[in-house]
Amino acid sequence: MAESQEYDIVILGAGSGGYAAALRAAELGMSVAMVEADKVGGTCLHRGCIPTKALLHSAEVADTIRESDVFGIKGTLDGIDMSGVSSFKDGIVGRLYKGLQGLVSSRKVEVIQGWGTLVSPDTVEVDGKRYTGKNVILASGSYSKTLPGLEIGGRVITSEQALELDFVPQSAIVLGGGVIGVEFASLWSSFGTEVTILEGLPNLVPNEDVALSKGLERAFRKRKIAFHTSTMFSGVEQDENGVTVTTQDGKTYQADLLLVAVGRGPATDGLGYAEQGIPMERGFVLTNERLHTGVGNVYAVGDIVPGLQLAHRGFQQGIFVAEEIAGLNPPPIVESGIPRVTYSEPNVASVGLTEAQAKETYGEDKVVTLEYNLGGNGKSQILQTAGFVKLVREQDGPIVGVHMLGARLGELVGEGQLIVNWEAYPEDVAALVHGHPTQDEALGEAALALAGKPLHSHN
Amino acid sequence: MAESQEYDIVILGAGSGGYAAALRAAELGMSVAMVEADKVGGTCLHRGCIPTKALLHSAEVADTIRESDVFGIKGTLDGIDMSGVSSFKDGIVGRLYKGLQGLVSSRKVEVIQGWGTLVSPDTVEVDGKRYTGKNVILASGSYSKTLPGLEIGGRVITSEQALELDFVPQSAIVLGGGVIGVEFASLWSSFGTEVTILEGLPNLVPNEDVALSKGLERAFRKRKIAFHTSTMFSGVEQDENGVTVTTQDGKTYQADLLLVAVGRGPATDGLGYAEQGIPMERGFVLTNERLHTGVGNVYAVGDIVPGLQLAHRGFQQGIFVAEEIAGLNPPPIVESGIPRVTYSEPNVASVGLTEAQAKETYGEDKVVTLEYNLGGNGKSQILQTAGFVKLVREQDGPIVGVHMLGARLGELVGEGQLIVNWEAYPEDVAALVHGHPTQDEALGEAALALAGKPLHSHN
Amino acid sequence: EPATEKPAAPEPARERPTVGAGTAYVTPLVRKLAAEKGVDLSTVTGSGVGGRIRKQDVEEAAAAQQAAPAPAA
Ligand SMILES: Cc1cc2nc3c(=O)[nH]c(=O)nc-3n(C[C@H](O)[C@H](O)[C@H](O)COP(=O)(O)OP(=O)(O)OC[C@H]3O[C@@H](n4cnc5c(N)ncnc54)[C@H](O)[C@@H]3O)c2cc1C
Ligand SMILES: Cc1cc2nc3c(=O)[nH]c(=O)nc-3n(C[C@H](O)[C@H](O)[C@H](O)COP(=O)(O)OP(=O)(O)OC[C@H]3O[C@@H](n4cnc5c(N)ncnc54)[C@H](O)[C@@H]3O)c2cc1C
Repeated sequence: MAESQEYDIVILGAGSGGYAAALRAAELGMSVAMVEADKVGGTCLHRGCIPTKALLHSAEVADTIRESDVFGIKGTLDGIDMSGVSSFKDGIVGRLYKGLQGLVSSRKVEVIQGWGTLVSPDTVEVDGKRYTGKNVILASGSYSKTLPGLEIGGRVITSEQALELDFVPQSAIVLGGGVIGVEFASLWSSFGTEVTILEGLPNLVPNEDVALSKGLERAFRKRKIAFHTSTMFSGVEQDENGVTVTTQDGKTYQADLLLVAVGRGPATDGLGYAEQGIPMERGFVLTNERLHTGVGNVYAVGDIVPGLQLAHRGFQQGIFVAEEIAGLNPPPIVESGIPRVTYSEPNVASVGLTEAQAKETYGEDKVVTLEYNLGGNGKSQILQTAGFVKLVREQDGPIVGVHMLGARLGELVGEGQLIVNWEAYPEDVAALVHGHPTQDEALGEAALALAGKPLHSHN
Repeated sequence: MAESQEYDIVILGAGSGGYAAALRAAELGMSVAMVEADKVGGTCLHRGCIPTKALLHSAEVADTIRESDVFGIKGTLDGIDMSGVSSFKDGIVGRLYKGLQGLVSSRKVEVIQGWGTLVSPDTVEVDGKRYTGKNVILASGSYSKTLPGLEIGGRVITSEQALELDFVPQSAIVLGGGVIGVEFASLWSSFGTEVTILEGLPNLVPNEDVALSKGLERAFRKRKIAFHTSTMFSGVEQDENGVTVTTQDGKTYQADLLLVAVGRGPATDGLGYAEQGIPMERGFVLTNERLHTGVGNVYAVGDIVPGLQLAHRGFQQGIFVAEEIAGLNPPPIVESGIPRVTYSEPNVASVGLTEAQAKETYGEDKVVTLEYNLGGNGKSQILQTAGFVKLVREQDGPIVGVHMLGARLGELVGEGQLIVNWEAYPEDVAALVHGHPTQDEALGEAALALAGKPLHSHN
Repeated sequence: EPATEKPAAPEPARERPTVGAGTAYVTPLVRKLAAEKGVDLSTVTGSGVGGRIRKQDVEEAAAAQQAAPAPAA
């Protein structure tokens, strides 16, 4: 029998979900071992949130220079230096990685480097060594999916390879108009790539309120980012000159590259979960609302748990489970209250229910919505961004959804998060006239209008 | 006797305070006459908030180009085209002005063009014609002050002239390190001007929490914006080559221009207020907390009422008075709950009590503060901005102050406003893990840390 | 004194915001907390500025309700 060490908690995977649980548990005085095969920080830090947002900022800088004339600034865009862009991105990731490592070690979390498998409901084995926990948290995260018959390789890439490109493609096809596809489409377009998005569903960012989807589509059309919705992939060929993608409607598309961005699958294969009786569905780990798997003291957090695949959801779930184990009895997380941001140009940001979801919940005629156009918002005019803030309320009830489109509006989702999760009424927000001239004011103006006292708007 | 027309409300001045009152009163079904000598929109729209923020955005564009290398983007700043900058600014103002005029006329507010004076507690006279109101709202706003013996003219200018400059000064002295001075210092410096700020008090933005003042000073030092605090103006000479300013410590400073930004005085002289018995102090109109002057049915709003001189305070007060007159009995406005933003690079933003004010209110040892450094915030790292979020709470009580320094953080003040005005506890905010990676997350992280459960921070 | 002797009255389906009309303003957080703890805000005396009901007031009222003899099951 292998040698074994005991902890209050053993965590499998050191991504957003895993490390947040570890940090919180350590704060609460528990001994924690965290098993990681690659790097602490996981997908988000090393090949997800952070590097994409670094590229998107470089893209914003390029756009700003290209459009500088409008603002009276004479500037010339001499080119995109992809090695410079990459070293900027890598520098950001590196600095945050260093900070995170320091944090993890300062909290005395033991990081076990290596590939772990669940060998019993309370034990993870790594390189023949066993780590036993009074509690186990599964946090093995996700990987870039592909479609049946669509092989990744060469000019057919996923986000991992897209982040490491050392050149700007002249043209690219993006398969999938969800968050990741749209973010790459946006940044490549800013870098000068001719982009075409293929999306099977009827809209881009199809999980969002349809007003946001339509708004983003309008904005992308203006940006000359081509997209074809309700369009099903059928096959791809590649040679040294490029890729040719065919779709089920018989059309073909050619480009330098094909980015496959059709979603993320749970990284749970071959980890022993099923063998230990953990309830699973299509690879995901099923839990109750307290993130317990129903087996022993095994919990799961992050992208392996069905729902929003977002880093801060992982953080929140990780913190929740640590507090649950510590007996703090935290209130369950309301999934719809987690904010969602697509960091494209323009940003798409939302929290709470879409109009359609609200109608399902409260009844067709028990929902009131309001759209405030950024045309009336001074700061947005200054930034030359179009878009809107849409509020969804229960009739005579609180605001249950905040939906926003426009440059930089992702930053406002925190205010939306308070509004929705604290169940504020339009009147509560309207009473607090927002700072002038901010974009944030648009949220205030929307609330004023929804409360029946529009200030800078025509309703 | 002059001919006279009757209204529910007569408003003197169509700036932020006046027009907000007019719009809200009209919504509530009242007949409104609004007297304006110049343009509807007042200081804020035509020579305040909006044009300065347009210039500050042009300045941001210039900075972005100058620093584009850092992000891997090859760009050249070829110059500042001040006529282009001005037409951008004028275009923004023009569009918003048109929108506001449309709004005012669509709500059937009668705009009386001309110079008004209060000739009795219920009557304003304009060009010999009298407009009588069941209620009167004084909203005549403010003007750029100067110091005794400091004459405006030529190379000695105030913000009005600074906004209309058709060239970038090579060097400028800014007298006054408050909001307006700091904003011009920031934007001129971005345009390439060598700037020196002279401030009589010990700190820049002296009304802010001292941590913000110190932080801004650090940032300005890095930007090579010179400033001398605790430095009293004594005199200025000008000739065709420039200005020479002397200070009371015997030093002299030379530059192309002197911008006098020593505050704004109430525009109340010669308007008949004092004659009608309106209580006044140093030119300001005194009111109770319901903005009533104590005379007849005369109210006052905006910059003529002692307190924060901010456009959205004017909006909020205007709405308040309209609702008060309509008998809606609105809750009084809490002045400290009004957000404050200085739109310099970096932004300074705050709402609620400073640490010092909180200690005065709750006792030296009954206040807990927390500073979260933007060094731990991914998005701020990407933007390459330094700064912090400082929270002030009553011990075991709610968050009573939010103070922020950093690029773009002005946009977060709306969330701060909800937190402070809704008396949220750190735990209330901490429970809602913020969107990753946003700057807004820094506010969430600060709350997590203050609630005793730091995530990405070392306390 | 908090009205601890009051029998549990049927809760209103949802507290409505009480802006204006002379009633003390209740923040969303207080409203939500009161709903969670089953505290009837009309029975709570606010200790905040202008009689504003604070979180502590709701918590005290909830504690007092708990301490009160449980109604016959
Ligand atoms: C391109 C891209 C952009 C994104 N942008 C955003 C964004 O802007 N905002 C946002 O909120 N989310 C974003 N996401 C999603 C976000 O990255 C994920 O939601 C988040 O990383 C999930 O965290 P996790 O802890 O569940 O898993 P992961 O971060 O995937 O971490 C799992 C960790 O477990 C390790 N592991 C797995 N199996 C084993 C094993 N058997 N033994 C040892 N170690 C193992 C892995 O090496 C990995 O480090 C993005 C994702 C991608 C791909
Ligand atoms: C450079 C600068 C930048 C600023 N930036 C900001 C900012 O970013 N954010 C912010 O919140 N605030 C800002 N302010 C402050 C803001 O502009 C004022 O707080 C706001 O305009 C005050 O509104 P008001 O209605 O009281 O007065 P005003 O806007 O001054 O309006 C008063 C109006 O009354 C008219 N009037 C006066 N007397 C008479 C009379 N006798 N007859 C007829 N008409 C009359 C005037 O013509 C004027 O139109 C800035 C100010 C300046 C100068």
